Amino acid sequence: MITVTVRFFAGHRDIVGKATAQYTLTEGTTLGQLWEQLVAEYPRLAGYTGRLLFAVNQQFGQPATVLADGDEVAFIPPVSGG
Amino acid sequence: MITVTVRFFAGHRDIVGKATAQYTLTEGTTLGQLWEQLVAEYPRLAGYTGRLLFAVNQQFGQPATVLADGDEVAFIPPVSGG
Amino acid sequence: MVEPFVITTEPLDPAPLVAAVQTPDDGAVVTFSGVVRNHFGGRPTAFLVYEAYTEMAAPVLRQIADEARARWPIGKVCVHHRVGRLEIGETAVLVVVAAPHRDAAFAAAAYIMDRIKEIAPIWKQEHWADGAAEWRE
Amino acid sequence: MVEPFVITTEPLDPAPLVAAVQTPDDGAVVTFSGVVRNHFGGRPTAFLVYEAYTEMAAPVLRQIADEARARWPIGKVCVHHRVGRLEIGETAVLVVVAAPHRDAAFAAAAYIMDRIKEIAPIWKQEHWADGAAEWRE
Repeated sequence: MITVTVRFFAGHRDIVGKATAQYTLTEGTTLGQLWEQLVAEYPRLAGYTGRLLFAVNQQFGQPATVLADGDEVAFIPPVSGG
Repeated sequence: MITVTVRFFAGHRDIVGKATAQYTLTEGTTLGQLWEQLVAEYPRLAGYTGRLLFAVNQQFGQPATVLADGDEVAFIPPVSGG
Repeated sequence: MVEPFVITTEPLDPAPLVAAVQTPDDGAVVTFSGVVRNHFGGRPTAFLVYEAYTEMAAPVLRQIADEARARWPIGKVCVHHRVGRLEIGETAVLVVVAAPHRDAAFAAAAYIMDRIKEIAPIWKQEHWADGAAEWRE
Repeated sequence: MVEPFVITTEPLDPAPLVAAVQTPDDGAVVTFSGVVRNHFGGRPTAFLVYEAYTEMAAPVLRQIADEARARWPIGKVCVHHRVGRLEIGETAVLVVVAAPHRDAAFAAAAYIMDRIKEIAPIWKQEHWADGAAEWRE
């Protein structure tokens, strides 16, 4: 098993009600699979599916990116800086 | 007869050797005709023919613009501001 | 010494950034200031709150500048983005690009702003004059 | 009170111009600074001397800003051009454009610079490092 930290921002943090959470996952879990798990836990996140950027350890990732123990994960809702 | 003031800038002033000059002209003289007169007086101006902007009283004019008594004329060599 | 890529809660001032990007090779400096407007889509705004994934956003700003540098011959770049509560008229972002020639400086600055709005992990919460609030997407 | 269209022998500072163009409707301010480079076409420059037909140049700058306003939805514009002797690294021209949206501000600022170089009665005398001097055309 691996443990990752997920950070929540903006609208996601409002839905989840916290800024970070730790998840223990089976080895080989991908970013996309972790997102599906979060949507199951917080159905209001479902509207963000397909509109996300993915990050692992502050670098952009892909849904197929395989997670490793200790990773910091972020699912980035549509950005609106500038 | 009319009298106009011609102002010389940049390379023109270097050729003519002065910043302003007064010219007494027959009525109906155009900007283009005055320029030809200047080229006759200062042959080194000839290289600017076709590369000029024309101004009368600080407004852009055309070679066909007819001059009036008291006008301030400028033949504007290629600009290079900015 | 000005850090080139910064997320900060402090008010933004372009002067030190402009000074930081200039070199004797550069004839052009383009500065973009993104300023908080008093309305959006016709609805009056009271103020904005910006939030960033700071540890990631600053490196992403650097990545975006590198993308611009791969496309146009430009010199130094600074991008500073403010977070926290911003009032109408305050500056949310500064993009400063030096280049030998102005076309590259304009193009790069515009590109950097486009990319910030596409991928920089920064979010804006609109606080409407009627008291409602929402994250802009 | 900042005059919007100015020919001056004084050093240029963008800060008061940026402040002068901002209104609560404008989300974007683009500032272009034209800076004296240390070379032109590979030949080292010592300094530049700018000259203007001042009584005409300031109104032409206003005309150019009006042309830009007819093409893009922009707010206030300031254009200040310095004349006299300028050293390497000094600012020769400042174009500052406010607009509700950044695309118009970038396009208008670039257009204004293009037009200044086409029609504004301002001239630049290059003083080369080897002592020669010539008007740039």
